Amino acid sequence: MARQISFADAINEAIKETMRNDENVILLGEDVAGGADLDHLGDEDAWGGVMGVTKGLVQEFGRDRILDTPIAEAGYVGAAVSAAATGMRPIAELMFNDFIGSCLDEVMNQGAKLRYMFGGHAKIPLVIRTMHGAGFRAAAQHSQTLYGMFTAIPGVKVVVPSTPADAKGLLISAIEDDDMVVFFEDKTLYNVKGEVPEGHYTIPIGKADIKRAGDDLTIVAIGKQVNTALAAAEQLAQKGIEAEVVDPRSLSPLDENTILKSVQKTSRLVIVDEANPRCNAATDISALVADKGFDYLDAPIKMVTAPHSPVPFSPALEDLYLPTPEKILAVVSELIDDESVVTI
Amino acid sequence: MARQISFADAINEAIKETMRNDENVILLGEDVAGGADLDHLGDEDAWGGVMGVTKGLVQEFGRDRILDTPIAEAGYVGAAVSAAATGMRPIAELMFNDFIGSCLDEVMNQGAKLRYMFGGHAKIPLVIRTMHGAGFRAAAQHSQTLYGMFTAIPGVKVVVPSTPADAKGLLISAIEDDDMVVFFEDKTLYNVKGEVPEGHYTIPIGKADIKRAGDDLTIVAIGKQVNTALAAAEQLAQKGIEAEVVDPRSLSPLDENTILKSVQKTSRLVIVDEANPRCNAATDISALVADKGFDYLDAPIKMVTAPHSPVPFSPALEDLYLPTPEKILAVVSELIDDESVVTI
Amino acid sequence: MRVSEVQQEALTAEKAKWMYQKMVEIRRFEDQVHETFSTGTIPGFVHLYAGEEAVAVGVCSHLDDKDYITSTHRGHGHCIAKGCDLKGMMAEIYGKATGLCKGKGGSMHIADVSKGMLGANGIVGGGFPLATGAGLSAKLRKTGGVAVCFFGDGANNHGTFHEGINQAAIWNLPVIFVAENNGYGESTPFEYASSCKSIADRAAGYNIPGETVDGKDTMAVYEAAQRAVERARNGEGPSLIECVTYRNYGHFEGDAQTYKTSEEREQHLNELDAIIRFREYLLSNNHASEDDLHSIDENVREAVADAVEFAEKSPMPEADQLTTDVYVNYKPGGEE
Amino acid sequence: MRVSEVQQEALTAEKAKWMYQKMVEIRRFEDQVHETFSTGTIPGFVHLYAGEEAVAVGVCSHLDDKDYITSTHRGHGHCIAKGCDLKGMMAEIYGKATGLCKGKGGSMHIADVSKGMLGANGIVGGGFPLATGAGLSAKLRKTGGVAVCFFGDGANNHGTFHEGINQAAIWNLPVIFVAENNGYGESTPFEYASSCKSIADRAAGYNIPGETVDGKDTMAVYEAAQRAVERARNGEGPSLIECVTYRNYGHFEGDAQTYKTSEEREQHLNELDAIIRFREYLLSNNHASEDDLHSIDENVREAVADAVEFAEKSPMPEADQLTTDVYVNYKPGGEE
Ligand SMILES: Cc1ncc(C[n+]2csc(CCOP(=O)(O)OP(=O)(O)O)c2C)c(N)n1
Ligand SMILES: Cc1ncc(C[n+]2csc(CCOP(=O)(O)OP(=O)(O)O)c2C)c(N)n1
Ligand SMILES: [Mg+2]
Ligand SMILES: [Mg+2]
Repeated sequence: MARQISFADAINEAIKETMRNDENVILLGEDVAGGADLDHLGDEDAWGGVMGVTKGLVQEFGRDRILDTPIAEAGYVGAAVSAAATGMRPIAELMFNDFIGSCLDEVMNQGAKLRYMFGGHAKIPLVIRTMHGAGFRAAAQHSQTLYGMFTAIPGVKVVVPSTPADAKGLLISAIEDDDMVVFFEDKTLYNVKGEVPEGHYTIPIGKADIKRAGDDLTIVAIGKQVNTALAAAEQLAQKGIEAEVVDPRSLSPLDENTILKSVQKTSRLVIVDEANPRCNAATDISALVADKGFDYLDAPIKMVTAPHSPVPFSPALEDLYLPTPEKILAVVSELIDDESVVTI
Repeated sequence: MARQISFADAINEAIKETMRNDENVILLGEDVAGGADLDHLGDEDAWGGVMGVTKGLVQEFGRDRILDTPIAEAGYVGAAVSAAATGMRPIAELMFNDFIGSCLDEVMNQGAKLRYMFGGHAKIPLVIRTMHGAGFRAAAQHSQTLYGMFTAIPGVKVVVPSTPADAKGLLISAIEDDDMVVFFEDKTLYNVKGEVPEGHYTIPIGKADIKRAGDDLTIVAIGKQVNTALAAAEQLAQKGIEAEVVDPRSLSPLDENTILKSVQKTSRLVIVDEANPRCNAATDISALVADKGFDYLDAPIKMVTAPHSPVPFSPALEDLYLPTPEKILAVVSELIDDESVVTI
Repeated sequence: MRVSEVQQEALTAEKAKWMYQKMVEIRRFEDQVHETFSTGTIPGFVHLYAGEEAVAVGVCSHLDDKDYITSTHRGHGHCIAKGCDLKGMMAEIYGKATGLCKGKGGSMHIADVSKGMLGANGIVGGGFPLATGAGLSAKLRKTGGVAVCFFGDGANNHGTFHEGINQAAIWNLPVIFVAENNGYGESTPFEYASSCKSIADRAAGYNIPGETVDGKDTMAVYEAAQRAVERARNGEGPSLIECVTYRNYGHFEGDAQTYKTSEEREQHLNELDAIIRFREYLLSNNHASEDDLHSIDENVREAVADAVEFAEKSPMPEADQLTTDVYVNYKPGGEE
Repeated sequence: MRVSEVQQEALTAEKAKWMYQKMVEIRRFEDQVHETFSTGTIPGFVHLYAGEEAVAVGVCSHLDDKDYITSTHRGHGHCIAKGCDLKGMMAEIYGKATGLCKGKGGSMHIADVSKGMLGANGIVGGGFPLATGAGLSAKLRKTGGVAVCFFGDGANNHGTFHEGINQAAIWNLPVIFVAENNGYGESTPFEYASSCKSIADRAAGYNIPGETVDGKDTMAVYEAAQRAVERARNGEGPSLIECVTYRNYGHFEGDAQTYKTSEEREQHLNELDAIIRFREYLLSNNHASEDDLHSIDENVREAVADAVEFAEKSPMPEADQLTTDVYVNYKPGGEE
């Protein structure tokens, strides 16, 4: 099985698989098809999403199930919540996670709480797909990484895949899940290719994946930062230091055991999260280990994150903004007394 | 100086002091005066805020400066952002912090980012006062504690006072500050009285306060949980364990030194935060200490928080939801090998 | 008189008595909660619907269980009109384990999805998108159902009003937006907060029908709702109905209501009262006799008393309920 | 001919030439960015204003530095019309330290508060509340200023449209809401996404004047804006003007524009073009000679070339700029 497809295509396939299996699955969002009601286009899509991720779906499933929406995030995300509560399985695309500013109520106060407030007499099988991350020169309002905000909200599950294969299997799980799942897609990963199985398969939400095994040090990295961590691990290996790279894949629920076991083995922990540094997933994982894994630790828990500032537009600044293998090596050198670790 | 006034009155005084000094200070929000345009009321307020905190202000400052708004949080919070950018010093009241769902964009993408996106050529001297916290039988949509969400956002300062005197001094600082400050008021503290100086005084934002000194253990507690921590400390003292209770008072900026110094002295840390447990202020402070204070620690860092569930309505459940002195004692007993610590 | 007319008239009398009963249930229920609240037995914020009965009942008399409604913080009336159980409601308001939401929701979140009641809502404006989604769901699943969004004059200025109605209009959804214009949002007058002269005026901006009716005239609401529900069921899309009404109590229990004048209160609580007027309508149209109505009144009184007793005697939720019902499926520490 | 009339005419010719210049600046600037973008020199998302010049210029010709505007993701035209420096703008689009925002904002966030330009905005609908607040500020500080909110047909369905306009209306603020209805929000037609027939129709729901003008007829925009700005300055409150227009390029650079038909593009880029039409208007009204216009064209060409050179030669921001300008005052580790 050597079929290589892109992260974007893997997501497209996941949606297709589930829509074929269950007619209650619908997709709605801004320009997810595009060109609605235009005679000269007919059933053809004009866009298939701003990045083309949902291209071709309207041709197969029609405009009743692939619904272009007005620019009204509260309107259609809220509609997706109650559609879910009344028997549908909607996938709502929030084009950029930054736009949660326009529909947080629908996610936090409605979707995430209805089941609890109704005493369990409702379920919300809703997936919100959303794009996040810096590195695209998209500036402060289109580059944030906000999974921490959602992880904080009870009633929401949070998934952040790092590879095409994980993206497909996790998205199918998310769509088939009976709870609300916010599914984060890093916009700089869309063109990255990888081996992806054909057909329907699932990856359980709440199961971390060890992307590289190692005994000397644990690096927990989220989303595309898994790649940064793997690059750092590669360089560390050349110095004889074997880092274990743990990809949590979902932040809520978080696979605590896999992380704790890894730290038990390595005694050292670095967390890489490209979000801003305060109250983020990195601090969450650090606090987990500082509590339940304290006795395993031989050194401080280090975090590599963005600084406490908005994402700058200028490429010169944005490149400094993100975590890099070098920044990881720099903190590793603080954990392991070996100056040679720092290559830059 | 033995004047005792309530937390609510302390806030009212802070607003009054600053409005008298600077005509650019205005207050806007839903029913902050109440009864707008009603002949039979004239300049009298009908409400003075849903809890009466701003009562009497409209009589002194008039309806041009104490502005009742429609129920349109994005509208008036966004208006406050640009009023601030163009020379005013607005105080916007977001009645319940839960309503951030209706105006997160104005806070996160506009207010917090304009200065940075404009290359420093703007400032946003805006205070958002908002009510938070459980224990009021107000159920899931009116009881959340969301300061962690704001702490995560660069460009926002976050203040959470625990006493009437702190509330007044910090609010005056916030209103006179040139940055956007979100000011959290615990609804269950409004009637609590304490000594409060008359007139104008400030407490710097970014300075923690040691509410009780002790050598054996550090308890960092936020907002009204300072009282829970002090009650626990009282009981611990009876067992001969002296807890130091640190009140950060602001979460952004966070007074890291005061916390680290206390842990250096005590070697043990418990953090009390009534927010939900994931990606919250407790994990943030834990991660700080697990990094910069690791060598001081003799034991795991413990957190006492709400569970990962919405706030229940039923009093029977809500009482179980919040941190209590007993819950603090229970985790302390894990840190200090003395079974007698647990009194319940 | 043709047979069909006889049948129709018979049906109407029955329905009319059902409507009267629901209105009295709401009034009695709310008066009871008001009394009990003052004794301190009921926790939290309580917003009473008394005075607005004609709206909930006039509208919901056209709906059945496959139809959805979204409600507001002032939701008891909508619940009762949509068929929620009085005992389960009262127990919920007391925070008891036997409540419709197991005590987890309380007054502001009473729901019964099996009856199509999608919950009272603590967020002003929260219902617009939800009603649209329920309408979309009914349309896609071809259930023949409609969705009704009840909202206040205050909510009419929230952004979700605009987004929800526009969306329902472009998708031609079976949704009816019912404004309960009771003159105030908390202590703020409609005239101050709203730039429109009437909420119905705003319908034109969405190219949907909008009309204003006397919301304390049960039959006026009934007839307007009938037109709108028929339109919706026939696939002709959404409508907006503004019902001009009044709340007999304050915004919530504890409100001194200084923004109201005593004249307006006096008038609304007496000559304009919807129940008094509907009672007269029923009698003068021979839909019911004094005896009929008297026995309804008595039955309702008893039913509400039973609900109180049920609520009082019911147990509080067990401690393990604190963290259940957050998810269908969630392993806090992850899989395995 | 009375003296005052002569003066008025002279003034008009001068203003008219200024308007022509600004329109050509926008067109040239955008065509240039389009070309350069295709070479890969310009990073990020770029949304070009070419084709809509009559709107920004027709409106801003009534404003000065004490007046505010809020803009959109498609902001270059508004910036130029409001007097932003071309060099500073181009450098910003290149992400250079000499940009109006030191390179931190980029195309979607160009701002110059000293000129009353409160920023392009990456959030659709973000401008409505901001314009209202600027209008409130102008009113309270008694500056005599007004605030203009430019927004697209897509933004007209966002909740902030409703909240912003309602608020401006009830507070009678000096705000002008200018819709740029270019027929599409991204690839979605106005007719699909909006339930209203025209955006101006929605003004009635706020009890404010609303009119639709040909947004590619510069004088039509000019005159409608004049009425609205005068109303605002006289304390008569907000207005809404819908300008029907067209964007010559795609939604952003890289858009294949399959949703457009070739006929409509053809027509808009030629016979309906605002600059061609305004040029003819100026010549036939003797506001300017062919020579005048030619030299404006040449000067603009040079100014834009200078801006490009300036941008290209400017340095990138220094590393320390990454974390400055977040706050006026912030000590990360707290006080002391
Ligand atoms: C988004 C939001 N903003 C503010 C509130 C606080 N609040 C609760 S009810 C209310 C007034 C609602 O007025 P209206 O819509 O007229 O309904 P009524 O109470 O008159 O039935 C307000 C402001 C809220 N619950 N949600
Ligand atoms: C709140 C929000 N939702 C969605 C987007 C993505 N987006 C950017 S521009 C745009 C279309 C805007 O259309 P319109 O208002 O007509 O302006 P135009 O591009 O035609 O000038 C969309 C959907 C956004 N930036 N912000
Ligand atoms: Mg009302
Ligand atoms: Mg457009």
